[in-house]
Amino acid sequence: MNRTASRIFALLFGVLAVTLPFFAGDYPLQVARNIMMYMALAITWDMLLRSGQISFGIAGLFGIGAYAAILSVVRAGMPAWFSILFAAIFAGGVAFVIGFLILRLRAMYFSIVTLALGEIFRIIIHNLHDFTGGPEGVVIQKGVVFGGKANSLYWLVLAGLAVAVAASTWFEKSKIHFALTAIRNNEVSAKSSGIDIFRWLLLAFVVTSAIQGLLGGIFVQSYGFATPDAVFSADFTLLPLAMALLGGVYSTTGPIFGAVLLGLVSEWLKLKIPYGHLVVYGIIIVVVILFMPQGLRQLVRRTPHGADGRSA
Amino acid sequence: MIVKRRVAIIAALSIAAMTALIVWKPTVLIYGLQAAGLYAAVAIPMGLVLGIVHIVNLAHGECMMLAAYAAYFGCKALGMDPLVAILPTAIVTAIFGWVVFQLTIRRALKAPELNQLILTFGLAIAFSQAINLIFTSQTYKMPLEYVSASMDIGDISFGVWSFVFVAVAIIFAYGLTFFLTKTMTGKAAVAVGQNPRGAAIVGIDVYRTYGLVFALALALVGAMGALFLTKSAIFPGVGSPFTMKSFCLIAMAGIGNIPGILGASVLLGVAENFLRAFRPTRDWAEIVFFVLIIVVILARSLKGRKS
Amino acid sequence: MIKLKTENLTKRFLGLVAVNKVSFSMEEGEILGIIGPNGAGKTTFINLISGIIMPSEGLIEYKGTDITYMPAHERARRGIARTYQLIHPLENLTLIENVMVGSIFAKGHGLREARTKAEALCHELGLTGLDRDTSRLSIFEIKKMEIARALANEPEVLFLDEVMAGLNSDETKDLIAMVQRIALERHLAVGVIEHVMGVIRELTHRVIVLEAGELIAEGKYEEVSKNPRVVEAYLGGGTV
Amino acid sequence: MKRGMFALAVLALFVGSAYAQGTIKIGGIWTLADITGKQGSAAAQLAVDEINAAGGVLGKKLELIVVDDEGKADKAAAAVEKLATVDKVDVFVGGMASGAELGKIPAFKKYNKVVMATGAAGSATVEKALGPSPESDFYFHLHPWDYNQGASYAEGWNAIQQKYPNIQIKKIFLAYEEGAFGKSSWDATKVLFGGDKRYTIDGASFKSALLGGGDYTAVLEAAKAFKPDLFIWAGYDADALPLLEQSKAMKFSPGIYLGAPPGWPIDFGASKLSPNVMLYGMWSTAMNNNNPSSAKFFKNYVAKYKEEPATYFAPLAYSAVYILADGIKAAGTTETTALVKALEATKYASPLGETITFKPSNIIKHQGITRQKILQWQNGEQQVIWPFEAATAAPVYPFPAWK
Repeated sequence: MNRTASRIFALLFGVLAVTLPFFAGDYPLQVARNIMMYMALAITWDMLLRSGQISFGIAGLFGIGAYAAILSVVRAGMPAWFSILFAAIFAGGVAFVIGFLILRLRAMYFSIVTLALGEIFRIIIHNLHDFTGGPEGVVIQKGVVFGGKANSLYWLVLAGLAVAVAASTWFEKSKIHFALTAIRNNEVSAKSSGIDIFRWLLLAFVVTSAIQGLLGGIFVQSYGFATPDAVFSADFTLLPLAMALLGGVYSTTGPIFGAVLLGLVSEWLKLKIPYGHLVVYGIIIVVVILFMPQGLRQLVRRTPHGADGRSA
Repeated sequence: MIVKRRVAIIAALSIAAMTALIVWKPTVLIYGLQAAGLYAAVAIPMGLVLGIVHIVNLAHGECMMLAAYAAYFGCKALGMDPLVAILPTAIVTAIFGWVVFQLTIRRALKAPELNQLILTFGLAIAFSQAINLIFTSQTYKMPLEYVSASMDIGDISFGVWSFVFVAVAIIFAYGLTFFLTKTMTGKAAVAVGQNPRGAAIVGIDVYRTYGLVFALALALVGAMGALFLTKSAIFPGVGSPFTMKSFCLIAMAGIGNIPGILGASVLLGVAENFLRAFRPTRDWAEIVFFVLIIVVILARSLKGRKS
Repeated sequence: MIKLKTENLTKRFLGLVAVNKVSFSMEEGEILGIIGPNGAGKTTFINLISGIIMPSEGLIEYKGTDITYMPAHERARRGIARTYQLIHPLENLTLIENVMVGSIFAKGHGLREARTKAEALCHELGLTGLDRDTSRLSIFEIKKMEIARALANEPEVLFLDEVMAGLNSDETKDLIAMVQRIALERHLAVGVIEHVMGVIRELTHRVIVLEAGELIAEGKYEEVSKNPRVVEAYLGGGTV
Repeated sequence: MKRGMFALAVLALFVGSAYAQGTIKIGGIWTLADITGKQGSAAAQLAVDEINAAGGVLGKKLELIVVDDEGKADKAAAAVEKLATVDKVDVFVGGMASGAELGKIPAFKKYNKVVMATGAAGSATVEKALGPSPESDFYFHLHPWDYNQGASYAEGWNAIQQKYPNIQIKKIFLAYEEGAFGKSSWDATKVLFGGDKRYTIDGASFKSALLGGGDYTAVLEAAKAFKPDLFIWAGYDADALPLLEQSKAMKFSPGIYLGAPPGWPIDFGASKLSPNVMLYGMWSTAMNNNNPSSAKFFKNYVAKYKEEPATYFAPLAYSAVYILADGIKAAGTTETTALVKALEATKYASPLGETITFKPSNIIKHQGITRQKILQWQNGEQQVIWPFEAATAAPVYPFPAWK
């Protein structure tokens, strides 16, 4: 019953996402783009969380992807389309290398180190003025994909989201689900079941990082610029985290719920309360987390605490 | 034995390095220690909460910001010096901490750990934006004469006021250590932190202990807020960078190791100021903070695996 | 045929010797009891063999191959399986999914095949209600599930760390029969840590006795239990 | 003041549909949590009210609809889309941080409506992203670019040294905050003063207290070692007093001590350290004495909001609305081509003390203000020193050594 609810929801969501440009104006499309961007990040954060690893490094990898994309266009003349792919490959590659260093760490220490690495990336970009444009950033004068057309940019971000959802579903439906859940529950017994913990963590870390980088590439190609403050913004770490937690973790639908909630609430409040909407936004986060500790997904499913209600 | 010898070697090396610095670039050491004092004094209360209540308080810096605003307007209204406001601010923030704990954090303690993180993130937004709404983003600063107190050694002149943070950090660290190891309440708090279930079985009120620890931490934060006001301008976002820095310092020292925060702060403060003292490395001073944190955490994890 | 043997296996923690120069071997089809007072190093010994921790010195040989420093997951794939003293059900996975894990990763089966195999295993161990969450299982069911999960590795050597703890006498009897049948049918070498001597007497063919990390006696339970050193160790340790 | 804000909020909410037919709609985008955006939007609303009270434009009322950009590119883009498609505004006004402005530019280009920009000084990004004429002709950049600011300071210091021979500047040190604002100041300073043989320049960055820094010891050590005649710091209001206090503690007292933040902390003038500190800016309350436009703006702003405008973004946004209104009157329409043509003929005597016209800058065709002012804190108030035609006081020199 749970599965059917979830499927119906996924179907409705998919239909809505695909048909939106046919009936919605440019403003809802822009808002949807913003929400989908964070939604995709929230899903990737959740994917790694399924192994028990809490990353605070989303902004770092997003930023790396953004700069990889924009610098490959500006400095190397790469075509815009390819630069988005390059962003994914680059961020994935960086994650692969640092994964060897940091995936032995656990709990808070892993979180702190991902946070610190994100800051290190930002400072490096910030300080290499001649190559990266320094704190002022870089702009692409010509060659933004689609020349800023709302519909096309919407499709682009939707494609990024689709990659995240597809990867997340793959993680849920394949043996990766078993590996990550086992690692999260108990690493020692996971090992005894033949799970090579490091390998699966590295896979999850590289895949999620690559998608985060891809989204960074999509960001720069839709706005045509990158500055360290904009693309390494702590928002890219904290908001996806809040969305996933408010929606309900360890699933694809949870982060989607959470992103829709927070995204719409923040845009709506902004218009209703021009001065002071962020106060209400903060209070909403507090209230939701206090009264729905399992996230919004709690509303849709009946199974009590601790249960995941999924069967392969 | 081996461990002791290593400690001795490290101590000797650091003393040698410090001496060399005093002779070569005395200002690096002076400003490094001053910076370290501020880092540590802000981080220690967060370390206390993390060590015993086991929550990462993302609103830590915002709490200090609130305290600083309270102190500022208290001082303005009553014509007080911020130094006089330290104690009253501490009391007010302790009460505030108790209330916040009972109203919000307490309810989230049974939920998955990450909920507490996001709860305090929401609190941080609400706190800083509420202040922004009321007092705008404009900055306030107490004009105080004594913060420019100066000292000359040879041909260098430097400010001495910031050493007050060093003193406060030391008082916080050793005061807390004393409290946690020598007093009944403190020992009970440590016991609760180590084993909440066990503590509940022997009849300790776990939530009450958590609430008290949280209030105590906020009292220290409040005292720091008033003191911070002497040195810095205040604005709604003034606290938030301290949250991350404090979190990093605590991780570097190791959770539960409060005096270790002092050491971590000195290492970072001096290293940062060392890089700042030279033209080619000036702009890279900030990176050293994060690099050192990663190096220390990785080194400790490697060592942990070996033994 | 010898499946597993150790030579002078030693583990030191910060100067403390937890396992001291233990040499032993296990044969196909044999059920071996590992006994000793609390803190004697029994679990550490199994941890060393299954690769959860690495030894300080010595040698572990499995089917003629040196596996002393092989990673745990690799040993699991080659056929060394175990259960844990503290039960570790994988929450968020159902009963059947818990059992599938071993099959998927140790044997590399696909999800469908793993499920078929896991169903057969559960059936064999008398587990029903396979889509239940682990939070809804009884202790007995969890214990059986843990054994099933270990068996899903299709092991040749199996260690059971206090699987009988917390069970009532009927359940214990059931489980003893089950372990004996499994060992016989699959030609397993089984190592059993138990505190209840009745279980050891009934279940095992042979026992080794550890005390303070050292192997102090070896042989049939009836012989070993009369060994003066063993008696002294247990009296000193307080539990028999 | 609270009430004023509330009224503005309510206005922004409800007025929309009521007047839909007979109004000319102006879409305002600022970062409302920031004092610059808060007061900028308030000042723009003041201008709208004044114009409506005087009969409106082309027989229609003006209506200002404000949307927050939260200082973020994606929110800023959504703000443009909302104003353009939902509210169907005729023209845009606003802007402060370059980062948010960059998010708006693709959408601005899409709608090609006239934009009167009150902020965004970063030429390396914003001006580049706008691109050359004609694609950026809709964009009227009121605020000076970073290089305009630099050039006007170079001009100002030359003029001051000629007029006051006792002021001699050979060595200039710039302490710049490490973000985009400080870095672009440093770049402009290097180009403009560095090219001039009379000056030796040096600089070092620091992390502004606004962004989590606030330790000025290293940058002041570097400055002190350089022994500058002119010491400039480019940071934010949060840095103003702590930097001075630290300078005093370190006994660093250059001949001219100058700050270039976008705004100053509340009660800075009351500090004992503030006398004779110089500053770069655009507007000060002292200008009310010799500029009627400024006096009028100030009086009406205080009357409406019960607070003083604290940043020059308030008079700037106020001017932006007047310029737009005048342009629409002259063009007789809000249609872009005609309005652009009309705005090109703008001659507006602004409260900022200069008559605003639009001329080409390095890349775009419509640059408004190019000159900043050099001011000095005297007796708790900012006095204009240069340009001399707007001056309200003579400079006090040198900066007193710490006693």
